[in-house]
Amino acid sequence: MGGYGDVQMIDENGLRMDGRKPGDVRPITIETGVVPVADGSCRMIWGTNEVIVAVYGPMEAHPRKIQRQDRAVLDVAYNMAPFSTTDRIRPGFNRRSREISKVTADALESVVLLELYPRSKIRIGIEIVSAEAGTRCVGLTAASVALADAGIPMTDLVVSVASGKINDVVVCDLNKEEDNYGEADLPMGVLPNTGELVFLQMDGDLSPDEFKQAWDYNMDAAMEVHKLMVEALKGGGN
Amino acid sequence: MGGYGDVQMIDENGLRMDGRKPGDVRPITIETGVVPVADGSCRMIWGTNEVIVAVYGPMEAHPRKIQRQDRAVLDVAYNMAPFSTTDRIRPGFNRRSREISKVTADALESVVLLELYPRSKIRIGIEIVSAEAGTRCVGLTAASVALADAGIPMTDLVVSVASGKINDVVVCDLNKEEDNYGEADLPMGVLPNTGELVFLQMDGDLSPDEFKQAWDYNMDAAMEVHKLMVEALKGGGN
Amino acid sequence: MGGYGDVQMIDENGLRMDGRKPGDVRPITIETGVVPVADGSCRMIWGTNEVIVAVYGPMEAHPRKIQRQDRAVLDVAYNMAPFSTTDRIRPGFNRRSREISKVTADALESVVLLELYPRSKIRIGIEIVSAEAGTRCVGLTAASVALADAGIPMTDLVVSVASGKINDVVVCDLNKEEDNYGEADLPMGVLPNTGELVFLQMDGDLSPDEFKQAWDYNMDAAMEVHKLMVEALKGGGN
Amino acid sequence: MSVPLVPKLLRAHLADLALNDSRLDDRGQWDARDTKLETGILARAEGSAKVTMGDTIVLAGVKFQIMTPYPDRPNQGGLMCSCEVRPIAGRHWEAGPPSPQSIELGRVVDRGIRESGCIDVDELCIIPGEKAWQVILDLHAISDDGNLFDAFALAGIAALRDATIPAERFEIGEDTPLKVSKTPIMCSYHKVGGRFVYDASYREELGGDERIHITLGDDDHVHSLQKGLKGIFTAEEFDEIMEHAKARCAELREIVNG
Amino acid sequence: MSVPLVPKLLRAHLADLALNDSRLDDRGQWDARDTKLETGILARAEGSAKVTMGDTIVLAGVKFQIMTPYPDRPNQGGLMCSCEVRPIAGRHWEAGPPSPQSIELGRVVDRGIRESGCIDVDELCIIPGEKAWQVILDLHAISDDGNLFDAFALAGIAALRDATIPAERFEIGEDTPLKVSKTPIMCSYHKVGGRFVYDASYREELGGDERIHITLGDDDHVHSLQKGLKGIFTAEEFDEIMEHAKARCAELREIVNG
Amino acid sequence: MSVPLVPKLLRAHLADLALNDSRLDDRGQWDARDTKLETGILARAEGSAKVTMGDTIVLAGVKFQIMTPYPDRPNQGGLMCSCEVRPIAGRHWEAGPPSPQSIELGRVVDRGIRESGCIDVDELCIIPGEKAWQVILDLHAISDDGNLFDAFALAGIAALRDATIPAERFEIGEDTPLKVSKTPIMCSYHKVGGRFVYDASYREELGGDERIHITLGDDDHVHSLQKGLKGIFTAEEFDEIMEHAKARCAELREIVNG
Repeated sequence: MGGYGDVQMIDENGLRMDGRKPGDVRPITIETGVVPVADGSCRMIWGTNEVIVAVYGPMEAHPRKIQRQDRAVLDVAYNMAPFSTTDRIRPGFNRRSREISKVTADALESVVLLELYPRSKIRIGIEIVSAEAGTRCVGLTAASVALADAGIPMTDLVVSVASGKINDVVVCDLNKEEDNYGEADLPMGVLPNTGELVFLQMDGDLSPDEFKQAWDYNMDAAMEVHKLMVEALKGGGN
Repeated sequence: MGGYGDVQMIDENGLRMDGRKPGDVRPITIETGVVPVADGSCRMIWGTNEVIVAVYGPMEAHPRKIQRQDRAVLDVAYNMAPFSTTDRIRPGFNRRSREISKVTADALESVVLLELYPRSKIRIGIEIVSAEAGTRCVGLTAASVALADAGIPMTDLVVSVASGKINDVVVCDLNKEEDNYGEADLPMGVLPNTGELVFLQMDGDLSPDEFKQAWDYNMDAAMEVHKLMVEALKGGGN
Repeated sequence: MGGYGDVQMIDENGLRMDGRKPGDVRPITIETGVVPVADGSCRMIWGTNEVIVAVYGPMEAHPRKIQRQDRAVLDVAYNMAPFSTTDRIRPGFNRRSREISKVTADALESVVLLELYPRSKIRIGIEIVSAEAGTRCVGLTAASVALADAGIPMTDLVVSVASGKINDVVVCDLNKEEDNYGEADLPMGVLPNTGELVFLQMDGDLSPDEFKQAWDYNMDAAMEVHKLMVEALKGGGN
Repeated sequence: MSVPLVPKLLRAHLADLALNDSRLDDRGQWDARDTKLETGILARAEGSAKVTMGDTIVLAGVKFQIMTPYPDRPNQGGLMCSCEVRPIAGRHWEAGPPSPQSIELGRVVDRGIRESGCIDVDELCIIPGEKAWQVILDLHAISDDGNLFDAFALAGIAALRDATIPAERFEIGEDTPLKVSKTPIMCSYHKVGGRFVYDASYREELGGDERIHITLGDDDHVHSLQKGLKGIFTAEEFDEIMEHAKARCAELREIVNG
Repeated sequence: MSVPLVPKLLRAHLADLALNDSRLDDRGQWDARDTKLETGILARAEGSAKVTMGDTIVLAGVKFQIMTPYPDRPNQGGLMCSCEVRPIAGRHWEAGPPSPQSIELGRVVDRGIRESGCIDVDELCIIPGEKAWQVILDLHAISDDGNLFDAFALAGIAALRDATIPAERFEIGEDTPLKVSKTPIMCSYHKVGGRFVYDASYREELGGDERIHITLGDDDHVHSLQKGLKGIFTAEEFDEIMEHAKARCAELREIVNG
Repeated sequence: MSVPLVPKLLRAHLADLALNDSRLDDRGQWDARDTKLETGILARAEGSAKVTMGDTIVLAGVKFQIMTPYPDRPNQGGLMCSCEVRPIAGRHWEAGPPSPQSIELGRVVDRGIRESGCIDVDELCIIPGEKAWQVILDLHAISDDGNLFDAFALAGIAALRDATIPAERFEIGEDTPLKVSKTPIMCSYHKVGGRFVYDASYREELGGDERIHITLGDDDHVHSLQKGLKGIFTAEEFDEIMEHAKARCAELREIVNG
């Protein structure tokens, strides 16, 4: 969080610079089947984020030491393409990408019926080809759509949204400028059918009341995005 | 290719700076048995290039995952010694060396009777101890001599030569200055008994006619170098 | 060895800057059982060096390729904590640490009855949390105490001390300033029961006579330190 | 960290204990292990702390370096937080490149401290655009019996509060204490035997499921959250954890500030 | 890329098809798959392109950085071309350090573009000896059904032609289009079932032998060649390939220039 | 270097030979193999040497670079010594990152040369605080039949003595010979069959135990020592080795200086 509280990002009518109200989500487009050689795939455009996810498997887990006798393992590779940001990102090992890959795998393992595929592996490649803000949320959400597109059984989809704070106002789904100058960021991963959580992070500074507001925005937004995901999977998303 | 076309490298008599005619090859010396602990070896001095190659094997291929059930694998390690060039080369991983190792292995695998040695490995270490220009050609040529010195059965030797272009003139076997200022480089790996090819690269700019000329120079030079290789293997090369 | 002979480090009475006579060792404190989760451990404070060692095992050696059919392997990891020196040390691979880990393992393998535990591994973690001079000696000495604390059978303890030379005077157990400006450093690892050696290094410049003096200082100091080690292991060291 | 086979017997045992509202070491669900904090204990560090929580022991050391400020922030120094868990700390920690687990550990602790804004990086500037202090907080595990997260976070903020800027050694004025304006505290909760517990031991971590890390600052402000590992939790579970964290963080803050 | 066991049945089937002058997808020996090119499709790149060849899909993005010219070439900027094939692109691409295959892929595509001289690096100089533009072309595979080489090369030159120098963002004048004076095009041929075919699919690559990559510029000038993998070919085979390449490169150049 | 299974038969055979005061190649305990030194043999190096000891062959090459002196030593250049043993040198040397064995090899040879003070780093200064020469000594094994340590050390000091500072190429004055004021020489001893021998062959190393490396300078001054591998030795054994080293180092010093 940059924490530059002196940049004015909410106007006198309470609207944000892109015209949204505090609780609004950016425009979202979802398409499946975009990686022809994959078992399932999804392109999600969310604001000016563009994320492509491909799912391969279940397939043999090798090397054998990663195999689990009683369940499948998820192998998640989140990556930002070098041209996905204003300043080019050098390819190669990156602690941030490793950590996001791990929390994404943790979230998805909570819903995929892994015990149906002992000793096998399901690989999920997440490529951010254009990044705005909230790429980890878009990646996780798109990955659950791609898993469904691949026919992998899950207890629920996962919807991930981040709310935050700018100019001491809590707002939903930060865009790039808001993320740069914002004072807090609360990404959550929600199961829309039960309201339970599988993913939670937070950075910055939120009072107890602000925290409650951000939490509620995320829950409401998750339900809204969930509808688009279901539509896309029914074939209406393209 | 540097492409500095304004440096004059061919004189009024059509001779190059080192006195060669366009189609001439630099002086070459070949010696075998230079690495006493190896199964076969070769030192080739070509202009001021000096290359030492050692062959070990066939031996057990390990780790086991590199084994092939029906044939031997070639493990080629091309390397430029740190002191082999005007500016010192830092030891360690190097994409250029990896790529040259790979194309050299590809060329040699085309002639070695790999299927005689299932599950085994033949290791070829190529060390450039003094580099002028065309080290990949000298390395490949010397490696085929070292394989023969080790008694590894092959369908043919491989002779590799590079022609190029300087001052818009096509010439054979570029030396260091010609390589620095030249406009194209066409290295080829030829089987002298049939005229077939197992190695081909090219960089720079050649018109269709120039390309034909460079190709022909390489073919002629390969036949010439082949004679020296045969002599060295008969014991006359030292 | 810095070799700045012009800094005066021995006074007119032949005493060193910290008041020691040439043959004196710095104050030493030894404590065992300091890492509760380990099978054996030791904290040794030696001058302002502070070293913590933990021993784990014998335990299964994996990956299997490190196993030895007829004996245990010692896996020694010597490391300087980033905050252990005046200038911070970057974590990560470090040739000096690798080499010290290796010579420490070599020394300890000479006394541990490895053949009692075929196919197993004994792991020894050595962390320098505060470094003065002679950390490799302190680490090795503390490791032999930690092995004894873990009940691993050994033919003898190992005591390691370094003598050196400052202002052309041979002195025992260099401290930090002496090490910075000293002209030689002779660390040895001694078996106190027999006077035999399992570890020996040396850097700098010593005449044959100086070398003899440094050797003798080390032998005497080793016997002195040995008493403290035995006391600590009997429970009197804390 | 090598991947241990999930110990089914241990999981079953932990589930039994949970049914009886007990734990392996007889603690209650929200009870902490004995927690001790010492500062100023490392001879070469500019600030240091040692935290003992049961059989878990960690060290924190602060060092300073001179850095060139980033072009877009010419008036700011920096704070870097680095975590290492080496083979000394437990049978399950192998040497080698950082594992995903240790990367997460470092990043979560780092965020809790950094995001609280406890260090004013503007005050670290020496000459704008040219020179600034970089504060480096190194966290080092000595003995891992579980809950390294909280131990590292506690040792980290305490070491920062103990730190002195070594200006004399760098020949830029007099030594002064590092200003630390806030006291972020982390509390971690593991789902063990089907319910969340506070301050899990290593065996509870081994037989447990997801974990939640909460860093709170003054006035219960939230500075960082992290859910780790596979697992599903409800909003009600989270609320209960948060209530406990508010009380416990306040207690621990007293220890650091006192 | 993991090493697949050579699929003997696949090789036999491909040999049968070759005897009947056919291919797995019924194409003729020299037929290309359906090829589509889109440009300007990446929001954050300064130039971009997407190429679809059958089920093979790749992206190319151009970014600019400020570099200090090399001391021996004070008036020149630079062009860097980097290739990545990540686990998204196919079942056979594993995460990890670059494989020999992907290193060769990057270097061959890079050479084709660089050696053509299509970018005049002298024009990238801003202040001699001090500042110059570095053009970075990143090639990224989305779906690999074979012949990534040609797809990358086509997307690469198209993205360069689409690129704008972002001078305003760097506060050094107005944005201007990057000048690209030539249009190098690569055509790749794989020996499948004993004969060379154009634009091989992944299964043809898997059951094939050596491959030859040819990059031609304007007026059929040759800019780069590469023979890959084990295999022997004759001068006659090469001549036949070269003739096809001249015709096909001209067609593809129309698509890029158009 | 891969870890060979300890060859028990070889060890037994070596023990038998030791009992009869013999060795695999019939040498006596303190006998050296035939040792040859050539200098000035590498076309691109500024100084070079080749050492042959029986079937062991190594090359040494010296290069120079311009460095910025370290802030705390503004009047000094540098000496760097780097060792590589690549797959060419023997069946037991595999490609890959440096093994512990090769790291030790490099460091021991480096120390022997550096600690002797044979290069006066003050003389390498060009402009105090700005420019100095960095001397880089690269040691490269061609054929390893044992005792690479001594071969590297000998080739190293000989290459330094052969070196010319290439000032003209860097446009800072005239070429001058590098000043080398001392001639440190290393002798290595391996415990084979229960006793120490000089100049062990590869098979003796393979079936032997600990080794001791001694570097002596002029007037028998000791410059570096290293005991390698598992093993116990007595003070008496060390004294005997040291006496041999004094005589042998003097012989080899003659060869280098002559």
